[in-house]
Amino acid sequence: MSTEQLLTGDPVAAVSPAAGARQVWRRLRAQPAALAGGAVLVLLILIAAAAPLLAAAEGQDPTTYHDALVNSASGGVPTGPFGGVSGAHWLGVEPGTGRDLFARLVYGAQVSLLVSVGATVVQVVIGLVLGLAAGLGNRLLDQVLAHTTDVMLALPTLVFAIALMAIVPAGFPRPLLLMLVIGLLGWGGTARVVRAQTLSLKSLDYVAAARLGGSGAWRVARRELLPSLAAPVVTYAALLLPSNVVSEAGLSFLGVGVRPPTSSWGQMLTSATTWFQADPMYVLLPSLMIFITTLSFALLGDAVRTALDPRAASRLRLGGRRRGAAPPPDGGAGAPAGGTEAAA
Amino acid sequence: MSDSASGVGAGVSGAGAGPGAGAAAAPGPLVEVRDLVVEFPTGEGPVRAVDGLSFALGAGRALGIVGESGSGKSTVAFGLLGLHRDTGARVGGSALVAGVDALTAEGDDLRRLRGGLAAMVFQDPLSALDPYYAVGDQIAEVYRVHTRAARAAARARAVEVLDRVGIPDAARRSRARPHEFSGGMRQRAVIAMALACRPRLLVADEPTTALDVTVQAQILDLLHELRTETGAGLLLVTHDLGVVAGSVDDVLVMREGRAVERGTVEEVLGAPREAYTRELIAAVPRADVPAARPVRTVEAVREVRDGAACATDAAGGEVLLEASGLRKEFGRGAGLVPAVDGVSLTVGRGETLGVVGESGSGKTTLGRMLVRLIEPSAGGLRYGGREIGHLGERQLRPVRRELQMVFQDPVSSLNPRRSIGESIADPLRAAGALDDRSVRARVRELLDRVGLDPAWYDRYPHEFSGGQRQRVGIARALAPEPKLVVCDEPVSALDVTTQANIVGLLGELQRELGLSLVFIAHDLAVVRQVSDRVLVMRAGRVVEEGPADRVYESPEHPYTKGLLAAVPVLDPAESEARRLARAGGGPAAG
Amino acid sequence: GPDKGGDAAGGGDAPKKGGKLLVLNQTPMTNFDPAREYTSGGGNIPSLVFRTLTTRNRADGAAGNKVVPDLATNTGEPSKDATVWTYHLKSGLKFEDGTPITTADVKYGIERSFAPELSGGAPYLRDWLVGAADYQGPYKDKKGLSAIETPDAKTIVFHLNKPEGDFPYLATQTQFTPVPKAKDTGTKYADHPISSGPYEVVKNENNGLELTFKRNPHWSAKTDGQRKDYPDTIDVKGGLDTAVINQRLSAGSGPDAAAITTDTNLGPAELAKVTGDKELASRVGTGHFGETDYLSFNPKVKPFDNPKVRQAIAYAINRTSAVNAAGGSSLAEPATTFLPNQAAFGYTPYDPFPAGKSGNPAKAKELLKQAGYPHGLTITLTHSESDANNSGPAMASAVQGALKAAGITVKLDGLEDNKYRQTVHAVSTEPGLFFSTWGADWPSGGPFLAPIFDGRQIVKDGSNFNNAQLDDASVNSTIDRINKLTDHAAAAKQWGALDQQIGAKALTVPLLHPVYKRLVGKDVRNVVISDWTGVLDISQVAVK
Amino acid sequence: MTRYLFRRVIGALVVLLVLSIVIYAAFYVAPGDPAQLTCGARCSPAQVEQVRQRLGVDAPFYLQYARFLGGVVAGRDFSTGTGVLHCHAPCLGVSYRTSEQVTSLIGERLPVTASLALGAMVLWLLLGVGTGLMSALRRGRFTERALTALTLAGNAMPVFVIGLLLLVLFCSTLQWLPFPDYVSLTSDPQQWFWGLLLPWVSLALIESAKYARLTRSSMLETLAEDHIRTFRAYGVSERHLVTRHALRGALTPVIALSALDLGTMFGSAVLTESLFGLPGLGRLLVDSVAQIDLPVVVGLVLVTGFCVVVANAGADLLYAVIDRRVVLQ
Ligand SMILES: Nc1ncnc2c1ncn2[C@@H]1O[C@H](COP(=O)(O)OP(=O)(O)OP(=O)(O)O)[C@@H](O)[C@H]1O
Ligand SMILES: Nc1ncnc2c1ncn2[C@@H]1O[C@H](COP(=O)(O)OP(=O)(O)OP(=O)(O)O)[C@@H](O)[C@H]1O
Ligand SMILES: [Mg+2]
Ligand SMILES: [Mg+2]
Repeated sequence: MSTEQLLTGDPVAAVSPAAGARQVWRRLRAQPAALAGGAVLVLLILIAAAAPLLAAAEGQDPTTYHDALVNSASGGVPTGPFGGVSGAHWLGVEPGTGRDLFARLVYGAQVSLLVSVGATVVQVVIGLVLGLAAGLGNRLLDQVLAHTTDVMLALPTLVFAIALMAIVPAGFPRPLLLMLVIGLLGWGGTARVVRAQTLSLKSLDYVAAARLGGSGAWRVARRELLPSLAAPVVTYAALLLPSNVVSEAGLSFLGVGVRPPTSSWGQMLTSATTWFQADPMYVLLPSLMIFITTLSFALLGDAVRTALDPRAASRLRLGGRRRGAAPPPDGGAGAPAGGTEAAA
Repeated sequence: MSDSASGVGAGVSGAGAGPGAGAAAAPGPLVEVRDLVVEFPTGEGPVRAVDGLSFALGAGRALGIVGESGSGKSTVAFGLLGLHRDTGARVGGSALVAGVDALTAEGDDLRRLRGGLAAMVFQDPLSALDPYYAVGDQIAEVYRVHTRAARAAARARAVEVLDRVGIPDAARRSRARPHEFSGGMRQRAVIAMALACRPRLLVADEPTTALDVTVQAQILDLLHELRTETGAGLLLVTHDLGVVAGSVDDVLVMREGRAVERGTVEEVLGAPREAYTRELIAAVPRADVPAARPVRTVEAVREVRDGAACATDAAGGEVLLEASGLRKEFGRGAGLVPAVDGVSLTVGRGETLGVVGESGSGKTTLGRMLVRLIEPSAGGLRYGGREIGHLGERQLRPVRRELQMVFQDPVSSLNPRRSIGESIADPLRAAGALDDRSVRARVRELLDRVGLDPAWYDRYPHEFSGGQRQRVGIARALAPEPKLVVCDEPVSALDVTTQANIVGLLGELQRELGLSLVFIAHDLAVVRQVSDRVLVMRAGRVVEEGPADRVYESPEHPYTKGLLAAVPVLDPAESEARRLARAGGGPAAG
Repeated sequence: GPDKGGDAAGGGDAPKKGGKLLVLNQTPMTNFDPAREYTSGGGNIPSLVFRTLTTRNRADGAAGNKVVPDLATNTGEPSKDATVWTYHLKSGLKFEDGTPITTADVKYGIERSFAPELSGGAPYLRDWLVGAADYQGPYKDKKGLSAIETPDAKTIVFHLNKPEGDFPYLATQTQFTPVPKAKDTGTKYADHPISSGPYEVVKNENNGLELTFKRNPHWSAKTDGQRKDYPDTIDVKGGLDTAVINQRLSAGSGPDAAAITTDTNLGPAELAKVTGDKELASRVGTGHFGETDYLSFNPKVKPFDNPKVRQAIAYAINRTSAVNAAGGSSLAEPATTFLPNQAAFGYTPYDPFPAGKSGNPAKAKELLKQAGYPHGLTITLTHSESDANNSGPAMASAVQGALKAAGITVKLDGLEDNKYRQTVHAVSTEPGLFFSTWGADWPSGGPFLAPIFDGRQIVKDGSNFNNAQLDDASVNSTIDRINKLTDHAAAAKQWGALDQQIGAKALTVPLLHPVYKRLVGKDVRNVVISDWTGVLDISQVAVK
Repeated sequence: MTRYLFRRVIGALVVLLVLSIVIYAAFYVAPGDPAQLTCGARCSPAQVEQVRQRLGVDAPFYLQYARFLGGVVAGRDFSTGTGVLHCHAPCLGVSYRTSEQVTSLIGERLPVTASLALGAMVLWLLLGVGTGLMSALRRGRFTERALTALTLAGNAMPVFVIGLLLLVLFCSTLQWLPFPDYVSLTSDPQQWFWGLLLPWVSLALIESAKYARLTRSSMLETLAEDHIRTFRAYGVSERHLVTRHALRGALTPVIALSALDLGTMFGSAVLTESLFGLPGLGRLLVDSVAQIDLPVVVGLVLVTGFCVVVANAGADLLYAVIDRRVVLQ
């Protein structure tokens, strides 16, 4: 379910007409790495969605203080082994407050996934559009965009966020604000990578051919360049994600983070720093979640990349009907007909 | 089938040594292929490109593999170098090269086989070279892999072989990157790379498709010389029977992955046994015979005496495209090269203008300027009465679809990540006039017309043979129903029957739609067949221009005369005689 | 009472001269100029270089809350109504360049602290000295402050506009440091201030990020009964990370063995280890600085205009959670009084709204019902995004959690730290409920209560600390009355009574008094921690 | 080439100009009063007003900006109280808080950040591109998987976790390395190196994943191209194919990213600098923003902007060197 969302929400997949997307989808499905990554991701999303249920199953909530479960004299280290792991608190409790870590972790998934995925989408979309425009446009456009990017990059997050806070009304939803701040600040890398690749790609004959076919720059970008740009962009985006999780935490210092007592992995990780010797569990949990997310996106990113590259796909023998078996008699007609339907 | 296999080889003495046996003293024939099967998986199930092929080739002998486009020739050639591994292809049978089984060899054996024992000349020269490195460096690199020569020595060798394949000013040109070379020059560079390593077997896949006849002759001579000098074997894959006639001892005719006929070149070309072979030979176009075309309109056969006459014609309103003093320079300062140097021409509505000329004479550059893919450095270009030479991309939009081009390099002109159907459909979709169903129907129709299976709509470029890709390129150029198509070597990789079909198709369209063509080709025979008028180019300038028959029958410029004399002939004996004649005064092979 | 933990550290052998002391700090010694230090802020390291008329007693615990003479022969001779204070300099006092120190230098030092170029000090001189309110410092206003007289090179007389029994305490602040006019370089003086103390600045990089001190040859222990000069050199490094400072101190490898910190508490890792690790425990110094962290109400904002609501919140508060949010019981003690829990301030234990260890939600609910909120209430708590002063998200969530039990829903409004301070300290934008911190300018009730509750200290168009905007005639007059007292012990008693009187109004909810627990390196000896600063006295430290 | 350079210089000036305007504007809308902060928490309104005048923040926004530009072009004079401090053109002003010249403040700290950024970049390029190469070459082997996992884990963690982990491990527990401390390269190269080693490693661990993954993906891309087949058919070893032919093609995005990271590093290595106590530009920036020390912030942002522009221009030059088909605009 989520993988499909990811795919269709992915600008890369959306560019090829339906038949192409279907083939890419088929090749994606054929890869164990994609399945593994997708499954983990689905699981994470389920966890986030079912956070209240999961916490209820444990019998805890993420905000209740358990002062008795921490040793106040030693700074608030949870009492008991492994950060206070017990039947009541499956993953132990938060040092200092005694709040249930399992509950905080699953609730944290909501904010972290939403903000990081949302911000990554914003970054990738802006980066792609501006990078392509700079790479394909005339000299003036390229210069203007390059300079705009430079200005954006040189502007410190700090100044930007502070100025933004002065403008944004206080009632503005925090996760959305976070998503926007991170997204609007972090597209420079994608834009640069896309522009660089575009400069290399646009000298190819097939781009010339597309221009002759009456395609405008925009169409050329979408149809001819995007599939080739997908590789670096998807790879890069998969890595933007974890840094966005961490950025979310960093922004709380500027007053644009999620409001306490809402938990997020980034926030947990930030406050865990001082604890990592006294209560390693506390650092380990959010780190592990972020790592798992990173890994699943990296796997998925690789798989998407492979699925988008027909040569790699045939090297790995992906997307054949039934491997080894003879093609079904209606095989030839099936694909185009389906494609027509999907495109209509 | 194994009977004829042993009959072809010269030094046959029993079966080849097994894989892993020392190749240096391999007692068997140089190449021995048995029951080779190659199958590619595709979206529509596996494609069997080679289907139980067996043959052998003795040391120092030359075997030509001919056959229609897509018959599996390149696939066999790839097999000999073990290039199917890791591509997803399933391979069966065996292919021994100097005792090493190319299909199973590993490690050092494989490395020695590749480049050391056998060297390959690839069919698509542009894509075969690394765009990032100087051509000379690339040659030097492969040379060093096999000889451990010093860097400087390897560079010297690179310049030497480049010079040998006829790259002018080789020392300087060796420092250029592939994109600075013309198509023909790239092809020669690829051949030079193969020669550099002094292999025992040269596998040449369409080595001369992009070469004009003089250079082609020169290259074929070179291959011949090499064979006699070093005793290397040659496996020549080509669709051009003329080339085969002069360069090989034996011929293998392929069709749909199987051998149709084999024998010595005299037998196969002189007295073909199979009907298929006879058809092939009959379809070969001839430069010395006027085209049997339907008579054109009056203006198409007008006499052109000079540039002034062209202008007068233009005033008549029939002129579609008119170039005056077109010029294009590459590079800057000292490295400035005028690729096209003041060319004026006109193309009338429904007319075909043939452009011939030696490799690197600026044909492609001229063609690209005519469709405004590149902006001329100087000169004017009028299309339908409107000056388009220096318009920006936006102002060009309305005329874009009316001016199309078939690109010289079919590989780089197709997006590897898009199915060919979508590539062809793109102009139709961009126009937005048709719905998806009609677009697909139209693309299928186009595929069918260029001789491709409409069911291949969803296949990707890498799943096609060289000739098939070229046809995809033609189909794409025709899709938007253009007014003028610049065809840059559109049929160079096609076997004669397919070639005849394509030429026929273009003629039909011309009649139906009044299409104008600029037909760039090195193959003088084809040009004569299709063109109303011919333009002969050399070093960026037009040296001769006139009605096709006039130019072919009474060429005025010595260069044109030379070109016509170099056209290969089908008769092996005649070819041999010509070669000997050329050897007298030709460039000394160093 | 004050913990004597500090004595444990290196109590063994007698301190020796020599060696190199390393100070590892978070905060750099920015603007190392006597005019620009705030009383409590730079109280420690500056004292190596800047001698003042009086100084704090360098002794452990409560004894350290005493004020003692420094440059002056005594702690000051007040006039009868304590409006005129006279000091005489000791003899033999010299600057680092050998020139003698005169009262003119002291006067000049005070005057330049009025220059807008050298702002940053505490407001007392401006408020107390006659005619000082509009004085702009010696750069613009060459005439000088007439409130300070220097009849001779050894005598200096201060004229105050009202009685101030605490003047000897004020005279400990660095603005009372002598500055030779000829050597004054204005804003550049911080790079190399002229020393009157046992050490002089030999290197000041990146504006106080790295300072190096070496012995001042012209200082003499004979004229200075308080400071020692055990180490040969002292290196101060600022800008370090808390965790790193603690790691370095506990590992104590190489030069870190002779290292201390003056501004970094133990982290959880060390706190957790301390109980089991004798060696580590022996190197921990505990200090109590007079400070209270509290919740502030703005009674002008609904529903906090209703005393019942304020009381309900005071009952609901869970001080265990609050202490934990501040680092646990080792680093904070629960507070029910506004005054710090030290005798010098006049500490009188009281608890007007007993909430017990973890709050009394039942009582709170009852009060809410009385106040007209039988079904609970939703309020907004404004907090900083920085946890630095226990006014950040950690404390906010703890308060939120505690009030939830009493049926009070707390919405949190986190502001960037600068914005937070600006918002809460401006009368026009002051929110209804927020965190505040007040630390002692010196160990006395006056500077603790007056700025917060004196109605005449409400600043309408500037930085206001009277957050409750309390302007109560009886409170004001009590403050004036106590200020007249020059007997510190008598004054303290009355301050304590005043505190209790104000506490009953439920204008604040005292949360906690922080405790300082800091590591010293293995080789550090003679650790003295007074209650005045709560920090080990750097002028007493020796290295092995 | 000269025309190209000329255009770049003009472009850079435009960028810097826009940056300074944006910062001035941002500070204009942002809350906080620099005079109040400089004066101290308990200044009287009158004192704050005096400080405001002294700092020149009483003037309207455009006038302040005009004075700033004037200083850049012609230099300015500032009062130290006892005398006058002449700040030569290009003068970026003096700090509100410390009255030091912005140029000298930045000058003192630039070497720290430059050492940090350059060293870390070398390391993360080595680690990142190396891992990328290895994962293209030895797909599925143990070392490849381990390295990939390491870089991914690095990417998933912020510097304050990784850095602290390394610190505790190598400086505290094992005591193999001294605690990081910045010593200038000129005064003691050896100590400079050891002092910066951990910050470099931490940054490299965090950044290298990006490079590793990008290198790998572009490499696989390039490895599928026809020209690679040519060299493969000539017996060029797989290793050589990867390091020479595929790498070249893979370098474009790597360069794009390096330029970006290098450029922005000059203002954004805050966390690393804080953790390791390095007195770099990032720290200065954070402190200055917190103190609303506008002149210093503007100066720092201009420096970052300059670095970004230069790194960018360098990247463009490199693309053109690597891929001759790219034309310099
Ligand atoms: N990777 C591939 N995947 C699927 N089909 C392929 C692939 N490569 C080749 N084919 C198919 O195999 C057949 C033989 O191809 P091959 O390239 O050997 O032809 P060829 O004889 O060299 O033709 P040409 O003269 O046009 O170059 C063709 O029908 C082609 O479409
Ligand atoms: N991008 C370029 N940069 C530099 N030189 C170029 C470039 N493109 C072409 N040239 C040079 O211009 C000349 C003409 O090239 P062009 O490709 O037009 O030749 P051609 O007639 O098409 O040759 P062929 O028959 O071999 O394809 C050649 O010398 C070539 O090296
Ligand atoms: Mg072929
Ligand atoms: Mg050409």
